[in-house]
Amino acid sequence: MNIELVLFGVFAVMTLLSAGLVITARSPINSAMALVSTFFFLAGIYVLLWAHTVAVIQVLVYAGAIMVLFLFVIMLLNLGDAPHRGKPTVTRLLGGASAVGLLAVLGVTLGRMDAQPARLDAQAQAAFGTMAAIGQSIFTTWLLPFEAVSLLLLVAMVGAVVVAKSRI
Amino acid sequence: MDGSLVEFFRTAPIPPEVFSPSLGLIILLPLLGAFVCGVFGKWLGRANVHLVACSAIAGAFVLSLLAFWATSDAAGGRVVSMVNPFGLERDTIRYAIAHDYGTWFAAGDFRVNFGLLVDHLSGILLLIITGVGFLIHLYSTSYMEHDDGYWRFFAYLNLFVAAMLTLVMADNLVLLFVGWEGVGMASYLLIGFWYTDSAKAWAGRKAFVTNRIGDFAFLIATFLLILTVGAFNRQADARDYNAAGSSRARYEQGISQRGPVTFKGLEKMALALPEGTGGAVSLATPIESGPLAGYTFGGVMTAALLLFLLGAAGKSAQLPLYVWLPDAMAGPTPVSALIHAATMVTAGVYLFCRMSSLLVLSPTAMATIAIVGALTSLLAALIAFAQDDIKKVLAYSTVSQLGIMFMGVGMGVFWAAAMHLMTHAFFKACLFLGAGSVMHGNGDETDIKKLGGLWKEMKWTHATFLISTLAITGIFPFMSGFFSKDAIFHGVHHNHLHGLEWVSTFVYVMGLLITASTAFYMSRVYLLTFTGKRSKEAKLAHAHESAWHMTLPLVILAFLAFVTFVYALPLMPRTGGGMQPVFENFLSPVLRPAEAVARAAETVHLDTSTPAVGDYFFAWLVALSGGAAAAFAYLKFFPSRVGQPVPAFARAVRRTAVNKFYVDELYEFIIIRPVKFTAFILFRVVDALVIDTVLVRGTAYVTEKVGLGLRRLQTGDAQAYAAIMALAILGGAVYALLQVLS
Amino acid sequence: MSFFDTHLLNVVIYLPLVFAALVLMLPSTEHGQVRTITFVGMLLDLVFGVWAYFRFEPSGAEFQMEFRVPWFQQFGMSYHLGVDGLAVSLLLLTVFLGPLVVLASTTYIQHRIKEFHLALLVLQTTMLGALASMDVLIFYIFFEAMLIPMYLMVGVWGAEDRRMAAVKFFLYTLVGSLLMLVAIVAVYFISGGPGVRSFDYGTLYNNLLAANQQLAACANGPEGACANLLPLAATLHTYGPWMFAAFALAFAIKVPMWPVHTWLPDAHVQAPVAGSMILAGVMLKMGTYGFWRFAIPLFPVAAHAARPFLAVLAVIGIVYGALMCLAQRDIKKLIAYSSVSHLGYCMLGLLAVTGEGATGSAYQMLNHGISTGALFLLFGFLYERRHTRLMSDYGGIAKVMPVFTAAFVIITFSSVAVPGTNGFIGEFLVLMGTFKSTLPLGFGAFATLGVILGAAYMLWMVQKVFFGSITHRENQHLRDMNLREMLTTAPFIVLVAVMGLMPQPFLDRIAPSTDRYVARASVGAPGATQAKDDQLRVEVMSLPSTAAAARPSVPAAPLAVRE
Amino acid sequence: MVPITYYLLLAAALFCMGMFGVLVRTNALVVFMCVELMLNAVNLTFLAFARMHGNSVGHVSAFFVIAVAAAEAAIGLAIVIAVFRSRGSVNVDDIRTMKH
Repeated sequence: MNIELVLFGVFAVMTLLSAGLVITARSPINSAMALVSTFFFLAGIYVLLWAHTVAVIQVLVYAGAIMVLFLFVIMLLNLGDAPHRGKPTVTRLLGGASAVGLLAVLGVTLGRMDAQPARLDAQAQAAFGTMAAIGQSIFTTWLLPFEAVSLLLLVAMVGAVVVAKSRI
Repeated sequence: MDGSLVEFFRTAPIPPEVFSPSLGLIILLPLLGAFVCGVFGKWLGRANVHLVACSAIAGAFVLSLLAFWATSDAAGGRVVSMVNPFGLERDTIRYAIAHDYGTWFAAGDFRVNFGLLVDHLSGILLLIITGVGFLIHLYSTSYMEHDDGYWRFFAYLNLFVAAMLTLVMADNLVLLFVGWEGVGMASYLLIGFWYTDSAKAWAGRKAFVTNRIGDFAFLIATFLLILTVGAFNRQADARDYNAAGSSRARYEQGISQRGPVTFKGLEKMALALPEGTGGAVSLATPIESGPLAGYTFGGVMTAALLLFLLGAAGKSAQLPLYVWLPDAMAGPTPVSALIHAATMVTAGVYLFCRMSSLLVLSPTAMATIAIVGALTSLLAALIAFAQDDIKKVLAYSTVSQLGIMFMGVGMGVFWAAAMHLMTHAFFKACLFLGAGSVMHGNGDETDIKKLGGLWKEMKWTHATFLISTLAITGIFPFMSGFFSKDAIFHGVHHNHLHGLEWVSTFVYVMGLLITASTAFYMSRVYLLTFTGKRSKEAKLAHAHESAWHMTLPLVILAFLAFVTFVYALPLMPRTGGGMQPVFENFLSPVLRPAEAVARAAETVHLDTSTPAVGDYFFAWLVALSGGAAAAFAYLKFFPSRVGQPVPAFARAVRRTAVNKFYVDELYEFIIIRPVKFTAFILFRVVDALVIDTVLVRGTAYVTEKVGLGLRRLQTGDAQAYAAIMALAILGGAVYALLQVLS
Repeated sequence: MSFFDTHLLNVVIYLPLVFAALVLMLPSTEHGQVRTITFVGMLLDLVFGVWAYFRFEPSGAEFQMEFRVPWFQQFGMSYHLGVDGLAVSLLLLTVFLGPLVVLASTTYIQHRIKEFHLALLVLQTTMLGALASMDVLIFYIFFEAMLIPMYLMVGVWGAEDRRMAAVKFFLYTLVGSLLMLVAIVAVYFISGGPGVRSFDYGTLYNNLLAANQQLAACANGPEGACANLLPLAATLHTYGPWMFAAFALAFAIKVPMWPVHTWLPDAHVQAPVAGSMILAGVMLKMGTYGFWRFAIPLFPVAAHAARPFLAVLAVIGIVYGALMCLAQRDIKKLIAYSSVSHLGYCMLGLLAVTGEGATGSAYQMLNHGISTGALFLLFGFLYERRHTRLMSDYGGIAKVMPVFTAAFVIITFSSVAVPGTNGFIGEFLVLMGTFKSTLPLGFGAFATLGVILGAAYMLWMVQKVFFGSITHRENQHLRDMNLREMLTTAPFIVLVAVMGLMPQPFLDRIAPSTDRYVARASVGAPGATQAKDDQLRVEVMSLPSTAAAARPSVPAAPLAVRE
Repeated sequence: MVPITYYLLLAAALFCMGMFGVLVRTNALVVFMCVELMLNAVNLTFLAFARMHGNSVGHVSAFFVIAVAAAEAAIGLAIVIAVFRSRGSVNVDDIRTMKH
């Protein structure tokens, strides 16, 4: 019963709770806020996984950039509460059921496996998940994908402008 | 007569071995004439066309004369003879010349050669075809003088002669078939010569298609014979070949060099087939292998011969296929004379004389032929009673005469049949040409009721017509027709088909009936046309006699129709004592194998007695009675009854006869209509509806509809698609899990 | 070893394509030049084709004038040309029709003239290629490529509802040939292991031969014979019938056999005169040629099993086609259905598997190409003058067009197989072969019925169109054939006579391949005297060794891993 | 030491919730957010495995995923705006023009 487990428990529960809020909240605003909190708690879990860098990026990019974008849009379109929760059509029921079913299956599967974190020596542990290490591999091994992604972002930017413009 | 003359006649001016390679010229000359007239005729002009056409035939006639002479060549007592390619070296064919121009076509182990053979039988026919043919060409030059299609006419006529000569000179069935169909084609063209009158064109087509029915049978029969020869070759043993005066080696060599359907080869097989030979193969032997396995040789032979009978019936206008000949009179009269009286229609008789040795193997077939001939002859005679169109009467009399020839062939009196063929060629050609002359002189009037009293105005025509009438009826003996016909009936009376004795009696009685009726209707035609006084409805007040081009042939033919009776007189010594008719003796080289087969197979008993004076007298009386009846009816009875009502039954009978007993209508209803109807139904239902609409378009339709149905799945609801994806993922996961668990 | 010793076939095949390139360069307004160039090209091709025909040694090897170079070797392909007796005869027929088709279209085709002649030239190349290719895949490529120009020809230059006809023709034929493609690939894979297997006809056949023989022994022999089959034989035992069915369907549609014939009347009726001539003259023969070359020899056992069925279809085709003709009002349709009947004879001759039958069938292919081609040609002339296909619109025109009538009647006689014309030889041989074959006598008898019906419908048509009195005023002033038309018709008439009276030179070239065909087809037959292997095996030239050394012929991975 | 399994279970739960939302909610924006949830679940899995093997390639992947998510959000939201302009609604039920 160590501190780490406790932290994990707290974060996990909070994550799930806020995620639940995301998918249940009537108004998009609430969902968005819940999503932000989800991201924060996830960032915490990342930290528990020794992924500091990603945790930071998560907070910066997701909670910072993306969610702000969402909120802007929501406000731009000023959507009030959804007047009605979508009527339960066959496809919706099926979809929901399959999601639940998938959860069950995954649960069973994962329940059968016992995976433990790797044991790392101090020096490796020190390097693990640091900005340096990630930057190292991104700019050497994964340089090409990285450039591709940067290109992708550019394209996305232009595309977003083009798609969303009323008229230029 | 003194020896030098005999010697002269027995020495061919051109020795056979020298002449035989040029036999082909006999065919080529008319063919060339046909080509020239047909292609350049228009530019050559009338006179040149006449010249080309007639000289072509004349040349053919001269060559035929030489060929004929060569076949009887016995210079220095050495009779002309050739080695039989199917027999042993010592076995020779006497009184015949032949030449093989090499392969026509060969495939697998089958081959056909351009092989020409002239013996006494085909020699006679050569002379008839080219001789009568020439006369008729000469006649036509005047008869067709007002027709613009003259060049077509002479081209067709030459083409016909060429085809007919091929038919006669062919030494194998397939080449014979070329002529066989060739004459059919030529007659199609000539019957439909005046094509602008569609009735005439239809008549041509009717003739061709009817003949095609015969040809269908002919082909199948040929194939059966080919198969039989093959089977014979597989099964026969040395004794069979011995009996045929051959050996396996020679026979197979002959087949590989000359083809399986050469007449000489078939003859050898016929000689080997009778039981008497004691060989492995006889009529009762079942065929072991091949498509015919299980049938006996005799059975197959009978079937083949019956099919040949159908073929011959088509060509020679016998039951059930005689219907085309009367309509064929639509053609120009010279055509009727040449094709539909003298030459083409006798092809069937020629065929059976050619294959006599096979024929005598099957009494059944012979009986059938004889009976068919008899029935046809009688039926035609009855129809002829009531016809008023002079050409129609002559046409039916032709059918009737052909029937008589078939009776002769069927009962095994081949020589008499051949002789009647010859005499008939003369007098019937003469009659037709006479009729043509009458029409020519009377503004194309053909109704004998509207003629009459021509004997003053058309002396030559009248005289020749009279002679020919006497010849055909036999009212005045010592005419060719009387003797040849009587020879047939005598043979018919005395020959016996084993197992079918009743046939000879039956056919004989029929024959007497036919004689009487022939005499009746021919006299009727003569009397109504030439005697009495000119009818009121005549187109022209005064008929004019035709030009010498037309009368000369008449005279020559009438003369021939008169003198040829000499051939029937028993003047020649028979081998083995007694005398035999000249013609029989003359044909004996050709018919000897048949006699040999008949003797060995004991299927037919061929009588060789010659008619006694009493028989002749009886026959004469019968003919006379018919003539007298006609004379009474048309000189006394009817003239005195003019204007009086005719009894109903008589009218009914007459109507039936006039309408040819409604045979055409019968065929129309039981064959032609059904076929056309079936075709129509098949086209509309099977082709258009079932196959094209239901199956083909149906496929397209179904495809389209299915596509339309599947489109419905495209709802555009993104969540639905996602849900389906999710389900798929779930399914995959579950499956994987189960795999892991188990 | 001159250029023509090795490349003659290439020249014959691709000469039209070269001229097509020339035509392509011409401005499309220069109609006269386009026509002339095309005509010259066809004429030149005719010269080379005739040369090839005479170079062919009847007594020589089965396939001659071979040309083979490596091509896509990793797929076991090679560019391989060569002709046997039948192929060279059909090749002669094709090049013979070439120039005449151009002449026939000079006034018939009035728009898109350049494109039309391009289509003609390309079509010529594809047909010749299909006939001469010794590699199954290349054959297939040409076989399919043939459809495209013909499709255009029907669809662009055809009569009123040409599109329907074109699409019908295209899809109909495509269905079969796609199945055939599947079968080709399948037989390629079963025919041997990696490295051995090949699309080359010779290799393919020889690889299957042993298995086929064993299979025949199994199918017809005692019970024990089926034990321990070769693996290949076992495969053939299971899948052979299906592959044969695929091939057979493809070719049966092309022939066309009853009941897959319904594309033919529409295509013929709608096609322009050139299209009809080529369609009847050459393309239909591709079906019979396919049976002769591929379907039957490759799967003798399955073929022998299916033989009675196919023979029944052929006989039905003969009689049925003839009956159809009696029900037609449309002249072109009548001629089309008569083709169904005639091709029925070809099929029957093939299926008789006798020397006479096969020879007759091959000869009948040539005859049909000439007589029916000529019929379409002549009717094309008439159609140009009157623009109607109904018999009832004619009648009595013999009066105004004597020469035309004469020509038409002569061709008619050839088509109803009057002795002395080419038609007789083929029909006679086919029928005799059928009678001699192991098929029951009834087949021959029924087939012979066609002789009667043939005369009935052809003469009926002639009667309706030419004889009688002129019934329509429009027909009163039809002009007779002009010089060009006579020149176009003359070769046909000459050939009718020549092939009827001197068939032997043609038969001599067909005969050797006939014997081989019969030997190969009767591998599947029980009682048949099995020919020696050296007659069965297909001897073809092997690839030049240099090329083989340059590239080892072991197939690359994608195909190798399949085993 | 927390067993990696827990993290994975958490990720699974998160993923399924996201999926549930995507399949059930009608508001396009919310659907988008659920997609983000799913992406995060995946990220979490990456990181968990990275930790499990002591190998930081998982981090790189997560990094890329975030980048792609950003792009996706940008475009997606742009589309939502465009749709809203044309139809005045962001309800997925109203956006089904791409049917037969």
